[in-house]
Amino acid sequence: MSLRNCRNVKVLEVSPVGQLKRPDEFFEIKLEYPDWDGWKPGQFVMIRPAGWELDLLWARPFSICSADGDTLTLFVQKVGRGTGRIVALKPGDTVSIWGPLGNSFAMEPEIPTLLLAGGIGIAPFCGYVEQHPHPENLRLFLAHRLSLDCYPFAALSERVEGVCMRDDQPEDLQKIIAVMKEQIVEYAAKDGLILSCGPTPFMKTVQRFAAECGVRAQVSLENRMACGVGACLGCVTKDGSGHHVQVCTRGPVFWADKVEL
Amino acid sequence: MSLRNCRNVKVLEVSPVGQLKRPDEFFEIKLEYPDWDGWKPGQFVMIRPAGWELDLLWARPFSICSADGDTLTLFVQKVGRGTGRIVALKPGDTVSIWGPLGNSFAMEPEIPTLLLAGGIGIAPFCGYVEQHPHPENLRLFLAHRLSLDCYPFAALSERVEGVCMRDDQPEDLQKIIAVMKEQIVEYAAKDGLILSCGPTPFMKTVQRFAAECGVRAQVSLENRMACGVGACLGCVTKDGSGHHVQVCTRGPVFWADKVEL
Amino acid sequence: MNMNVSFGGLSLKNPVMTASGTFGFGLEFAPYGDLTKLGGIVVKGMSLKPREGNPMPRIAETPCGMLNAIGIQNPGVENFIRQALPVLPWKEVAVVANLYACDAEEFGELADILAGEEGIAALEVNVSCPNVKEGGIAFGQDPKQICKVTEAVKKKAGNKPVMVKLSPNVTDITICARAAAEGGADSLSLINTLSGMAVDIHNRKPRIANVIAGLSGPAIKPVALRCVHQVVQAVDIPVVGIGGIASAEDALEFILVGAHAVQVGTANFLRPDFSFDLVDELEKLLEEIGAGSLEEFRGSLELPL
Amino acid sequence: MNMNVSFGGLSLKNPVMTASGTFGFGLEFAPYGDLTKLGGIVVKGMSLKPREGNPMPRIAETPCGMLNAIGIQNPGVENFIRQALPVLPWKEVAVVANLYACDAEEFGELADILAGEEGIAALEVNVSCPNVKEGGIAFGQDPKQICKVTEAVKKKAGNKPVMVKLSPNVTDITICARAAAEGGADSLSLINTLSGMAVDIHNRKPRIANVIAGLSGPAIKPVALRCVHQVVQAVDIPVVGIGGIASAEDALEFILVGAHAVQVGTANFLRPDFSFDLVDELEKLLEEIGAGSLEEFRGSLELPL
Ligand SMILES: Cc1cc2nc3c(=O)[nH]c(=O)nc-3n(C[C@H](O)[C@H](O)[C@H](O)COP(=O)(O)OP(=O)(O)OC[C@H]3O[C@@H](n4cnc5c(N)ncnc54)[C@H](O)[C@@H]3O)c2cc1C
Ligand SMILES: Cc1cc2nc3c(=O)[nH]c(=O)nc-3n(C[C@H](O)[C@H](O)[C@H](O)COP(=O)(O)OP(=O)(O)OC[C@H]3O[C@@H](n4cnc5c(N)ncnc54)[C@H](O)[C@@H]3O)c2cc1C
Ligand SMILES: Cc1cc2nc3c(=O)[nH]c(=O)nc-3n(C[C@H](O)[C@H](O)[C@H](O)COP(=O)(O)O)c2cc1C
Ligand SMILES: Cc1cc2nc3c(=O)[nH]c(=O)nc-3n(C[C@H](O)[C@H](O)[C@H](O)COP(=O)(O)O)c2cc1C
Ligand code: FES
Ligand code: FES
Repeated sequence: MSLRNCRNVKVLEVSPVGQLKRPDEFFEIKLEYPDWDGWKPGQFVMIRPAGWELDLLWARPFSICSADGDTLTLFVQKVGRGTGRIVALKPGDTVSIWGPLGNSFAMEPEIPTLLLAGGIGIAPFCGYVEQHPHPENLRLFLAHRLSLDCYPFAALSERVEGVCMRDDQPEDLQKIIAVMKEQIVEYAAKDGLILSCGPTPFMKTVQRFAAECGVRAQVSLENRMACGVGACLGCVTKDGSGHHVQVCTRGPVFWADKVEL
Repeated sequence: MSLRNCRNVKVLEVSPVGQLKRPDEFFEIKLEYPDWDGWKPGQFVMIRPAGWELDLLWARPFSICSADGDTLTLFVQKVGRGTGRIVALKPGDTVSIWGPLGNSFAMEPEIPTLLLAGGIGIAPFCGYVEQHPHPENLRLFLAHRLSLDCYPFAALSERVEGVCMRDDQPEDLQKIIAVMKEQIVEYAAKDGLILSCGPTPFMKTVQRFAAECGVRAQVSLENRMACGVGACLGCVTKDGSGHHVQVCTRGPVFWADKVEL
Repeated sequence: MNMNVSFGGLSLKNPVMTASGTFGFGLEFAPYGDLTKLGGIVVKGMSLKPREGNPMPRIAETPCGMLNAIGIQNPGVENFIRQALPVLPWKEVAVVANLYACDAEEFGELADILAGEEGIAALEVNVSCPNVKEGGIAFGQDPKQICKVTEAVKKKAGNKPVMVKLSPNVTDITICARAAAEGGADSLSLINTLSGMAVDIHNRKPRIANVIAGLSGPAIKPVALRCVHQVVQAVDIPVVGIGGIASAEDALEFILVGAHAVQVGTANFLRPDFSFDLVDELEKLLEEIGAGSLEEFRGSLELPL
Repeated sequence: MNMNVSFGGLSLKNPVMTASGTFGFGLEFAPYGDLTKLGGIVVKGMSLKPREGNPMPRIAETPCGMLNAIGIQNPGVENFIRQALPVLPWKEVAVVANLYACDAEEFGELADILAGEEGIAALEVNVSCPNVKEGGIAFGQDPKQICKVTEAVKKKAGNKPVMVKLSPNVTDITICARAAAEGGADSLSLINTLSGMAVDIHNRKPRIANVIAGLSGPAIKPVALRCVHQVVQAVDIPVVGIGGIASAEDALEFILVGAHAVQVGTANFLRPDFSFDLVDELEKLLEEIGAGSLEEFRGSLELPL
């Protein structure tokens, strides 16, 4: 066992998720569990298929969805060449994997906690919900573009209160933003905690409303990464005082008032 | 139908051939037949799997073993990265293919013809034997390193007289050379024709004995190729007068007295 | 979309040209596509006298690229004019001659001979020969020589437009670009290959008989784009982008930084119909990304302030 | 096989070093391997004062390579000495400091500060800063400046060996190598990144905020090998090979052309245990190809006559 390591593991399963508008966009990937001592929701791994040889050089970062002693589960959206080749992996293929990487989401079991997910940003909340000792204190809000069954929303809303809104029509975005604001105001009123993960504009919205309402909020960033271990300085963001800090080691989770988006 | 073209075709079958000393070294590959008007034994194709993207850039040249209106058969030895990835292709995979390329072996049906093959150099003779109107005028000599069932020798020697010798022990090489010489002398005596394909040292031996005995002989070269169409000038050899000529278009078959090896 | 481009005395039906040395004399590719579909064909480098080129091996594969040291094997300009040019469809596609010589005078002679050939749309000047008289440094690495050679070609080229092909193996390519402009070049094409090498640890020999060779292919695209970007900013004459183009997206990247046209080199080896397909794909992609026109898109890169 | 190498004042237990900027301050890689297994660790470039580096985005993938414009983000030399150096196992692995400054004086100050540090095995001089006073051309592209900077560092370096890191973005790298040798360099390391660029045709912006960036990775290996080959022939001081090394075979290629050691850069991103594994693989491969010893193999390239 080891706190953190780099291993070659086998792919166990790659399955498309949901009825897709754009076919083959979301996938659940199961890998052999690397011999970690443990991991925390919000942490991520770097994955590089052995078959990539020299073109694409970089591994790709993915949030840990869940992991037990046998299996590590990821939830991957195909957006480019790298993810395209990752979701085409077959059982038995080998990938290099290093992790668990980065910090994790705050977990304050007694505090009402709002999970705000934008699309694939739902991934780290799978593990969060699973590991939370008082899921009754959690509410999950998902803003989604594709049909709901593309996301692991149903399974999660069995354990926690779930709210979802689809971003489909031009007018939807404003509605979503209005509801997000409402919810943030509500959690500010009850001195709650807000955790969020999603595309940058989504996080900026969270950051702005959280600041307006004075509620504690965390955002999880998805900057492009090369090393994943804090060495290359390619993934940095500005912290609250304008200093560049590595998202891979000092994040991916930041307090919303301590990061420039 | 077309004289020569570039097409995307599907892989139909990839099967390992023979009991192998080094496992997985020889493979028979069947591809969809591109819509050619015809082809001649000694000609070759350039193959580039669609999945290669940008690393490896060049297609790989292979002799045409046989081809009918449905299937094109190649015989591939795994020697490096490119052939390694070609023999790992699966049925249904797409490859770019252009051909048929190059000239072909002389065919003089009434003339006693000796086919000298060194290892994988047997490949173009499959088609030669098949298309020859008087196979009784042919004799095939194969010098082989691996066990005989790695090569399509058995099938060929049903149609033509077959002689084979294994290059296994250090002393074997000299024996093989002695027998080659004997045979070349024999065909010189009967004013025959000699066709050969194999590694460069093998061809040099053929060239030397043919010159000594004054018998007409052809050698087929396997220079490294980039374009396969005569454009890059990367595959050249020196012709009889010391000029560089493209192996891909002016060969791969040369009269032994009109080429510098 | 209207894909015509006119620049530096050339009129092309689209911006896709094939690069010298990778497309033979054109005819080699006729079985695989309609030559007249191309914007232009730059033929293999030619010299006054026939050249046998370098000894073998001459080519090697490298990560996402290749090395070559062909050594300008060619039948000489006279044989080109007699044998290759007449069978090219030069009335329907711009045929550009690529000139190779080892001093300014020889370059002038080549230009003089080609200036009278109706079938030639333009002259591309390849200044990659090492200048033995000046200590072995290649012409293309010495701004003074670039200017001098350009002048010599221009003087003899008559009404043929002159395109000077720049080498990336220099400290500052904009100085070379300005030298060519000063010498009277109508346009510039860049980049030629990067100087590189490969060795075999098993036989302990260079993989190329000439030892040092030219690197081309997708591996060099970032260097090529940087060079084109710098040169476009530095000179007023039009630029043709070359280096690692292996997709319509690659071609548009060069046009985005300001190239009027592109030349496809190594990618012709990916498959012999590559450049023909690229003509269609380029137009399709331009429409897909919502470019109003080729002109509107060209050079529209937004630089940070 | 004995994998020790001694050259230019450095003694390494094997020829595998990690390249500056790709291995952080070393500790980042401690979870993935035993740092003391490495021949040497070149830490992230450091300047006199802390630097925030360039704006984002700073990195982009390219065919078989990558671009970076980090802009030498670093905590400054004092913080390095106080915080990073003490926790590095410098007694058991050579720690090389990589110095970044924008004039010769500043370089001297850096050397002065580091000269007293027991934990530092050598100083590597990164001359990639554009020299604003001299018209913005980088130090590393101007032989006079290279010589001057090397002298300045040497003068203050006490008994620390000085390795000068050369840029490939020059017309003739041997002139730069000679300039560094003349300035008193104990060894040379090369190559730094090639100048490159990438753009996005969809948003019409450069992919890197700094616009121009450094190309590294397997794509540049042929250029790096050529540079090392040329420099080994040109100077008498030892050379460390850098550029695109992504396998034991790659590393041996550099040693075959004459490098005493190698630095692994971008390949550390392929997987964080890459350099640790390379140490074992290098020895194994040397034995496999029947090299008598590392010394026997080094520089044993057979050149054609
Ligand atoms: C800490 C972390 C956790 C992540 N968790 C997940 C996850 O659980 N599931 C998941 O599907 N994805 C996740 N991502 C994003 C994922 O890593 C990227 O989608 C992937 O690297 C894209 O690779 P590609 O080669 O397919 O795309 P590319 O071809 O590299 O790019 C395609 C498009 O995606 C954009 N893009 C690429 N990488 C990123 C990035 N890191 N951030 C934002 N945009 C990007 C590009 O700008 C481009 O528009 C995570 C990223 C980080 C940093
Ligand atoms: C006209 C022609 C017909 C051919 N027919 C066949 C055939 O029917 N079946 C078959 O298996 N092979 C055939 N070959 C050879 C085949 O093309 C090469 O083995 C293949 O290109 C090697 O690719 P690779 O990437 O696996 O090897 P690489 O990794 O490129 O090289 C591996 C080793 O093989 C050597 N090598 C690579 N290419 C060649 C070559 N062209 N000639 C000699 N040595 C080479 C290299 O020097 C190296 O030692 C033919 C070649 C030509 C030119
Ligand atoms: C095999 C080969 C031969 C070449 N011959 C010439 C030549 O004769 N004259 C010339 O100017 N450039 C020559 N080049 C350079 C190309 O025209 C082009 O500038 C270079 O390859 C970069 O483009 P690419 O990356 O698309 O190949 C040659 C390139 C290759 C690969
Ligand atoms: C992300 C990154 C950061 C780098 N930072 C530095 C640096 O601070 N100082 C330096 O001298 N070189 C730096 N380099 C250059 C490398 O040390 C090395 O010279 C170059 O990457 C070529 O080697 P490679 O192809 O193995 O990566 C950096 C390279 C990369 C990729
Ligand atoms: S990805 Fe390299 S520092 Fe974060
Ligand atoms: S392979 Fe290009 S000329 Fe023969």
